[in-house]
Amino acid sequence: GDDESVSNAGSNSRTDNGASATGPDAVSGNVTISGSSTVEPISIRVAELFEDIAPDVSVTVDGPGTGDGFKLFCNGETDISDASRPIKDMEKDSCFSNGINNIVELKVGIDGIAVMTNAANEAIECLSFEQLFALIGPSGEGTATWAEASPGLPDAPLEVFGPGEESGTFDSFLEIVFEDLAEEQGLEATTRTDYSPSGDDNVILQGIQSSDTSLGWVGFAFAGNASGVRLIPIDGGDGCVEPTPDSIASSRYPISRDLWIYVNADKAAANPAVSAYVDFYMTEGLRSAVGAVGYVPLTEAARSETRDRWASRTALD
Amino acid sequence: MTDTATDTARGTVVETTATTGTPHPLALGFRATAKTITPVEPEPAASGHTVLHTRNLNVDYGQFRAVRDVSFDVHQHEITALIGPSGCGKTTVLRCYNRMNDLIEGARVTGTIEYHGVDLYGEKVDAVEVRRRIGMVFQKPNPFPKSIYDNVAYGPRVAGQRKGLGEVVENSLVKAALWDEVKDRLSDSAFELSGGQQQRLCIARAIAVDPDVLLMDEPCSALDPIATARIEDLMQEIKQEYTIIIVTHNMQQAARVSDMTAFFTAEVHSENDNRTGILVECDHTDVIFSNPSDERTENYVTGRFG
Amino acid sequence: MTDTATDTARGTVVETTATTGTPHPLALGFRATAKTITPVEPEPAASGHTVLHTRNLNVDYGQFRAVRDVSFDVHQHEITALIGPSGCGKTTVLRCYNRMNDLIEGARVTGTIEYHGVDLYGEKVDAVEVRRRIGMVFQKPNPFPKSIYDNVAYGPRVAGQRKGLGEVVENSLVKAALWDEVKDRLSDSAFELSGGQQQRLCIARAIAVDPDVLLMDEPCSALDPIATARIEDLMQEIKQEYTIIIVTHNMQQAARVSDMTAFFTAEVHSENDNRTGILVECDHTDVIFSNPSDERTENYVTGRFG
Amino acid sequence: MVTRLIDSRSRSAIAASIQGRRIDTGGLLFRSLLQSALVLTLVILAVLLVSVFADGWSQIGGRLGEFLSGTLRSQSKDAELGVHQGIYGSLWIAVSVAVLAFPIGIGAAIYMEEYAPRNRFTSFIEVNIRNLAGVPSVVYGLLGLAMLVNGDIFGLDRLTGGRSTLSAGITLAVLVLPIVIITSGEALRAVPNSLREGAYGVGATRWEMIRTQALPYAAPGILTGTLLSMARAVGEAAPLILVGAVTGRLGDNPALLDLGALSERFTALPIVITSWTQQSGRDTGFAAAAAGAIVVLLVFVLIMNSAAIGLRNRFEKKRG
Amino acid sequence: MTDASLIGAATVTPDMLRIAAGRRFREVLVRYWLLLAALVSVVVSALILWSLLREAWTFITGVAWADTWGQQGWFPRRGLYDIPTIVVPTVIVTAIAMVVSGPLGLGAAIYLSEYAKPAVRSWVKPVLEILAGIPSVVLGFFALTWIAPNVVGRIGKPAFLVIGLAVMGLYTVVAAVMVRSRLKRYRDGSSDSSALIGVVGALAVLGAIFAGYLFWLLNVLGELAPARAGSLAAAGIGVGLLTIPLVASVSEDAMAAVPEHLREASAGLGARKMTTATTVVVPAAISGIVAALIVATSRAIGETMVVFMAGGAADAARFTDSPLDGGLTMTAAMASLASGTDNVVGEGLTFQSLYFVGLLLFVITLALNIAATRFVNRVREQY
Ligand SMILES: Nc1ncnc2c1ncn2[C@@H]1O[C@H](COP(=O)(O)OP(=O)(O)OP(=O)(O)O)[C@@H](O)[C@H]1O
Ligand SMILES: Nc1ncnc2c1ncn2[C@@H]1O[C@H](COP(=O)(O)OP(=O)(O)OP(=O)(O)O)[C@@H](O)[C@H]1O
Ligand SMILES: [Mg+2]
Ligand SMILES: [Mg+2]
Repeated sequence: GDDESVSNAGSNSRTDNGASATGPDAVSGNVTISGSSTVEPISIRVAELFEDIAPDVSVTVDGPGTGDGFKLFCNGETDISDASRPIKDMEKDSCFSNGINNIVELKVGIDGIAVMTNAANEAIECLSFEQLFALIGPSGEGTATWAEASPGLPDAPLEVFGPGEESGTFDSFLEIVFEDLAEEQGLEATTRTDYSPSGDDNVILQGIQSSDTSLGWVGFAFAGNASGVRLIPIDGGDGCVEPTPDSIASSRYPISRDLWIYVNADKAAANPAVSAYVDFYMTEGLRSAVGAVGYVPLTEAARSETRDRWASRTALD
Repeated sequence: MTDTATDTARGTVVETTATTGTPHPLALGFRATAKTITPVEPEPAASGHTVLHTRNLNVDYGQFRAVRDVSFDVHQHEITALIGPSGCGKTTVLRCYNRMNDLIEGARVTGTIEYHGVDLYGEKVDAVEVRRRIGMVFQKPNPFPKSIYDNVAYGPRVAGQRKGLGEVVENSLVKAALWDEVKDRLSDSAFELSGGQQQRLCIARAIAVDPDVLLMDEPCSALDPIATARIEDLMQEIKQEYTIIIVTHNMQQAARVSDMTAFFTAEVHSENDNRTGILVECDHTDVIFSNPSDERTENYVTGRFG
Repeated sequence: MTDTATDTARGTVVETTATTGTPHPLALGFRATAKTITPVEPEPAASGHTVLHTRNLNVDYGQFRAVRDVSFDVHQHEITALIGPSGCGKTTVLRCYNRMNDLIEGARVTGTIEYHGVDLYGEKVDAVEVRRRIGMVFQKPNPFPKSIYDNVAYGPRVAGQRKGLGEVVENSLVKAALWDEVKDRLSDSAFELSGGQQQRLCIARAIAVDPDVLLMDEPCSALDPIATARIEDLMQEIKQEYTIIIVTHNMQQAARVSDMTAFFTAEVHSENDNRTGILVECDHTDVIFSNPSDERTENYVTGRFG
Repeated sequence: MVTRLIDSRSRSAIAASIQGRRIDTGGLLFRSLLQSALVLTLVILAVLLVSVFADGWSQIGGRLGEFLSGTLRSQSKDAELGVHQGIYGSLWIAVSVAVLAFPIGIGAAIYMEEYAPRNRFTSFIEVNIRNLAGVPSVVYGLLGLAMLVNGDIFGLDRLTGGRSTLSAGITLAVLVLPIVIITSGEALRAVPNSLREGAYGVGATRWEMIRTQALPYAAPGILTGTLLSMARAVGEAAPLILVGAVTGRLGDNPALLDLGALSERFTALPIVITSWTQQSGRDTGFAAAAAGAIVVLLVFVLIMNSAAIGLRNRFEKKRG
Repeated sequence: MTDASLIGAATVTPDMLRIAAGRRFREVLVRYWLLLAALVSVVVSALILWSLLREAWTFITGVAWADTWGQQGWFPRRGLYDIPTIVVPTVIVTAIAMVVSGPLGLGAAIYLSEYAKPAVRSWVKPVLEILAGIPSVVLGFFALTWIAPNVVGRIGKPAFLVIGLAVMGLYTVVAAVMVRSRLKRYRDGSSDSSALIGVVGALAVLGAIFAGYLFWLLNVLGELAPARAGSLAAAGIGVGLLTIPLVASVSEDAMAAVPEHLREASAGLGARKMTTATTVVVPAAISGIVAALIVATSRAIGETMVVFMAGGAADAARFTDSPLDGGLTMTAAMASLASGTDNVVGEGLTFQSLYFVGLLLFVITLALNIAATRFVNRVREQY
């Protein structure tokens, strides 16, 4: 259904952007985007669709990571910064101190975080936050079996795979699942060190596939159609929920994070190419691009909210 | 004596000059030597037991025939010299006697070489064994990059000998008249020896495997007169035990050391100017140098060659 | 003639054998030639204008002193031969005259060499220009990998000459007695020439820059007798125009071609057995070969050396 | 001793001794071991080439034209997926190597072989060059990052445009510089001294000798070395990662000869291959794309190498 | 002209022995230009050192050294810079690479220089040299997509066991030979009791290494996990393939450079080809051969893309000493550090650690290259 969405993109966008003074096809210029490698595919996809209606606009997208993205963004080197987490205060401050004051924060999609085990591992029906913290958190340090880590779970060897600290998926997982529990238990909100971290999601999958009773987590977009692994329903307090696009979009599934882009409004004002690109992002992007690259699109309500933020150029303060 | 010498000399020179335009005192040199040896050495027993019996020997390198139809005999305990202009196939012939040519890609040897009556290229003959019996000394001294001791001991070791090496080494070095000069530094690298010493080391190395025949390819061409004299003396001594074939460019040397001399030359094929080596004649050394039966020999040894 | 030759020869040999154990027919060879030349050539005018005036020349290679205290004169239009055992410093001395040693790392030349009264190693003198006026012919023929024409034209070209090259090339080749053999193939590669022709080409190349002196380091040692004879004749001819210094191992050659002969030898230092070259004597060639004043010379030229 | 000699030399003994050849099993075993080592090596490398080619066929076989002119895309089935941007980067990396590394490298080699006096300083430079040749390529990447991208010294980033084709080119030029010096030096060392003396002997100055004799004679060797080093540079990826090659999307797709893009963000064939290989987990189609890119790179590199080796062998034959 | 030249020659003044000023000036000019070019290489190394040290120093002074040893692993984000975690995999990959490229490369080289017919040699050698140019990304891809599943995946564990033992056997042989040669020298009386000390010393050292290796082997075999898609073994084999042509062609050059007359001399003494090859050619070429091996080793240590793509770890890793695990080599760690983060940049010493590892790598390879040069020179002197 992707090719259709491209063609729609063409037609729709024309109507949508009819309002703006000049049609995108007349616009020309450069747009520089950097930041999260998770959001990167969305921005790229948007750029690819946009290119069809604005052939003279050249959009460069790079994905060193959210942090690196903000560094460049706050140096004024990029127009837009992709982020798999909200901007941190110290990052915001460094932006302001560099005279980049009008930053528009736009939520563009949702990425569930899927907790998985080997497809062969039927024993686990559902895991609660407590169990996850026990298995993966610092208290799990050195435990060799599920039971050892969290009584009640099967007495099977436990091998844990997950993203490295470089990745936003890692941070979000800690934030959502561990933070509160860690506080209660007076522990640090971090993972055990004796797990196999990897920046390459493939390696994580391969790890889980290679060991029968393994445990791990990656972005839903990546795990969604992976073979040889089983996505485990999660109990975030109100019952076990399977990760599906719906459950994630409706945020019934407890572990998910929002994906953002941060736009330098001043640059957008000065550079029609940027504003045209973001305009397009707000329409076709949110509608088809996000889904096309495997992420969960925003609900209609959330989309219009984002559009309004952009329309009004609501800046961070 | 200088006077007489001079007279005859001038005589010759004038004569030769007449023929070629440049004086060729060399000529004189030879004649003189050739004869002078006769009284010193006893005429060799030409009937001496034949060690290497060569008939209709041809050698081809791929398409190119290097040597054609060579036939002559080598007798025990004699020194046979192979002389001739460069490229006439001396080395090639020499290398046939220890099957060295087997190692050269595309070299083909035809005809018969009998070694003590055994066909050297026969079915059941093992080239490696042949090389042990028929040792070789090369034009350039080529010691191994090893100690003096290991150089001499190499052959016996290869042959599987393990005990009594020290003795073998000593005997060989003594025979090669090198022992006194190196006995205190056997473990030094052979490269620390002078050229002449290195060549004698190579002779010692060849002797160490107790061969029957020694093939020497211009063994002195890289040495100075003194070292050369040493080696020549050495050859005179060891010929009591070995049969020696020597290739040399230096006709005086041939005259000085050899009992028999074989003169090779190259016949040029007009169409492609390939040069094929042929044996002109093989005879007692003094005959070859004083009154050879073939004119080409005459021209060569008198330097009137070409 | 052979008979007389033989008698004397045998005489000599017996005598020499007494002293060294090996016959040295060479001895005879020299004497003969040396004398035979005398009638052919006129006594050179020893008073001829001095071209190269050498006094107390020392050459050191780093720590090692190769040549010590050499003094002799070279006169215009004469051929001066440098002879001596290998390693006695002939080449080293020769290379001082066109400052070739400047190119050798750590070579140091002390003493005086005056060229037509000008200090060759003086402040304002350019080695490059010296080498143009004092040409050199090397032991091994070393033509450039270029056409025959370009080989000869090379020197004039680097000297900046652009016009009239063809003429220069022809003259030089004619003088080098090579013109007739190559005039139809000037654009062929020099490597297609025979060794002897290559060496004459090198002489032509040296002549082409119109030098005043020619230095020749064993120019024939790599050549066969015929080629050698050619070069020797050539030297006789061109000495009318050039002053020539030749290094040779071949004493007969020295005897044949040179007017003056300088005999070098090496004195061995007992402590470290370094060998330093020294000039024993320099005199008219026939004197050196017939009755030299120094006994070492006598021993060397009679081959009774060492 | 002599007695032994006699009997050992009796006809029959001799005959016996050289006959009865035994087959030398040890030798044969040894030989076949060595042979299999060689064969195995060649087979593995053959498998490599074949498997890569097979993997990449769907791209280079099916849609070569589009593949060569296409760009980085987010999805492997995208009709405009291709390596043109990679080719642009690699091409200009090769060019900058030719422009920077060759003249400096050959010049340095000439100095070291023909001029440098034999002293402490010279041998220091020599050792230094040899060691530079052994420095891992990532380290050169760090150099490029500090110098050309972050402009930690001389503020060079203003000149190169930071993470740009130019920075990549310069970094790799520096990377191969020692190789160029060493290979050219070897070529010059092979020039027979008799040539030099011949030239000096007729009054050539040093530079005249070098220009007219040494360099022409060494030319093939030098050319070989330079071609090899250029191929090496084109194949390097690690330094480019540090210099900040783009793996996501490059806005424009410059024409091969578009100099303007030199100071823009860049990518190169090896980077494209790496990035696509990593994305092949998210989107398996990228494996084929990566293989296709590899084939393109190999054609690039192997042609250069073959030219170099062929050239050298031809001249080696000519000179015996 | 003759006469003219003669007259001229007869009266020579110093000025006549000078060349044109322009020509002399050009000489000087060229000389200094070339000197400048030669100095570039010095500048480059200076800059490398400078840029490495500048950041690395911040790390060295800033880091808590307790976190660089005996930690769980290499977690730069968490301030855990366990150096063994990145050094041990580097050693493993290099070792595997040399186990692959050493025997294959040398075997091929000896075959080519001693046995192969000229016809064969004349095409195989160039092919090898051309293949030496295969970029490392290619081998990275091959290691991940072919070697990992088809070699390591299938026969990983048994093969590792066999090779492990084979290496041990080979090592034993080599050690034995070394000791025997020392003993021989002692018995030859060619040297005094110091030789005996040499023997004992050699025995001690070799024994120690042997024991260490044995311990590691058994230990690893115990905890060997099933092979992953990416693993140190796969990367090691990839790097090995990368270095085979290097080893082969360099050491073949060395053996081809052994003068033919040495082979003839050996054959002339009744030696068979194998004997000649092993007792004359290889010893004579040993300096070149060792150089080839050391160069290959340092190339393997510095190789980045193969381990980055096929090593089975990125960003951070737990300590492992099992070839069948994924692991992070020094170079892979650098590549990961360079490819960015989602975290706030500028926190901690992460960026500096990149340069620290670079410095470490630089020092190691430098040491190796110097060792190589030293060794080669020493052997050269001997022969
Ligand atoms: N390995 C070889 N392959 C091809 N041709 C060869 C080979 N060895 C020698 N020849 C040719 O065979 C001919 C005879 O060579 P050989 O070396 O036997 O002559 P020679 O008499 O020993 O010369 P010299 O006196 O210079 O040693 C020469 O034309 C030479 O070119
Ligand atoms: N470039 C050099 N460096 C060091 N020593 C040298 C050099 N050239 C020659 N020698 C030494 O200087 C001494 C004289 O050498 P030279 O070549 O002048 O002797 P020669 O008389 O020419 O010998 P030959 O007759 O063999 O040519 C020898 O001991 C030689 O080892
Ligand atoms: Mg020969
Ligand atoms: Mg000399």
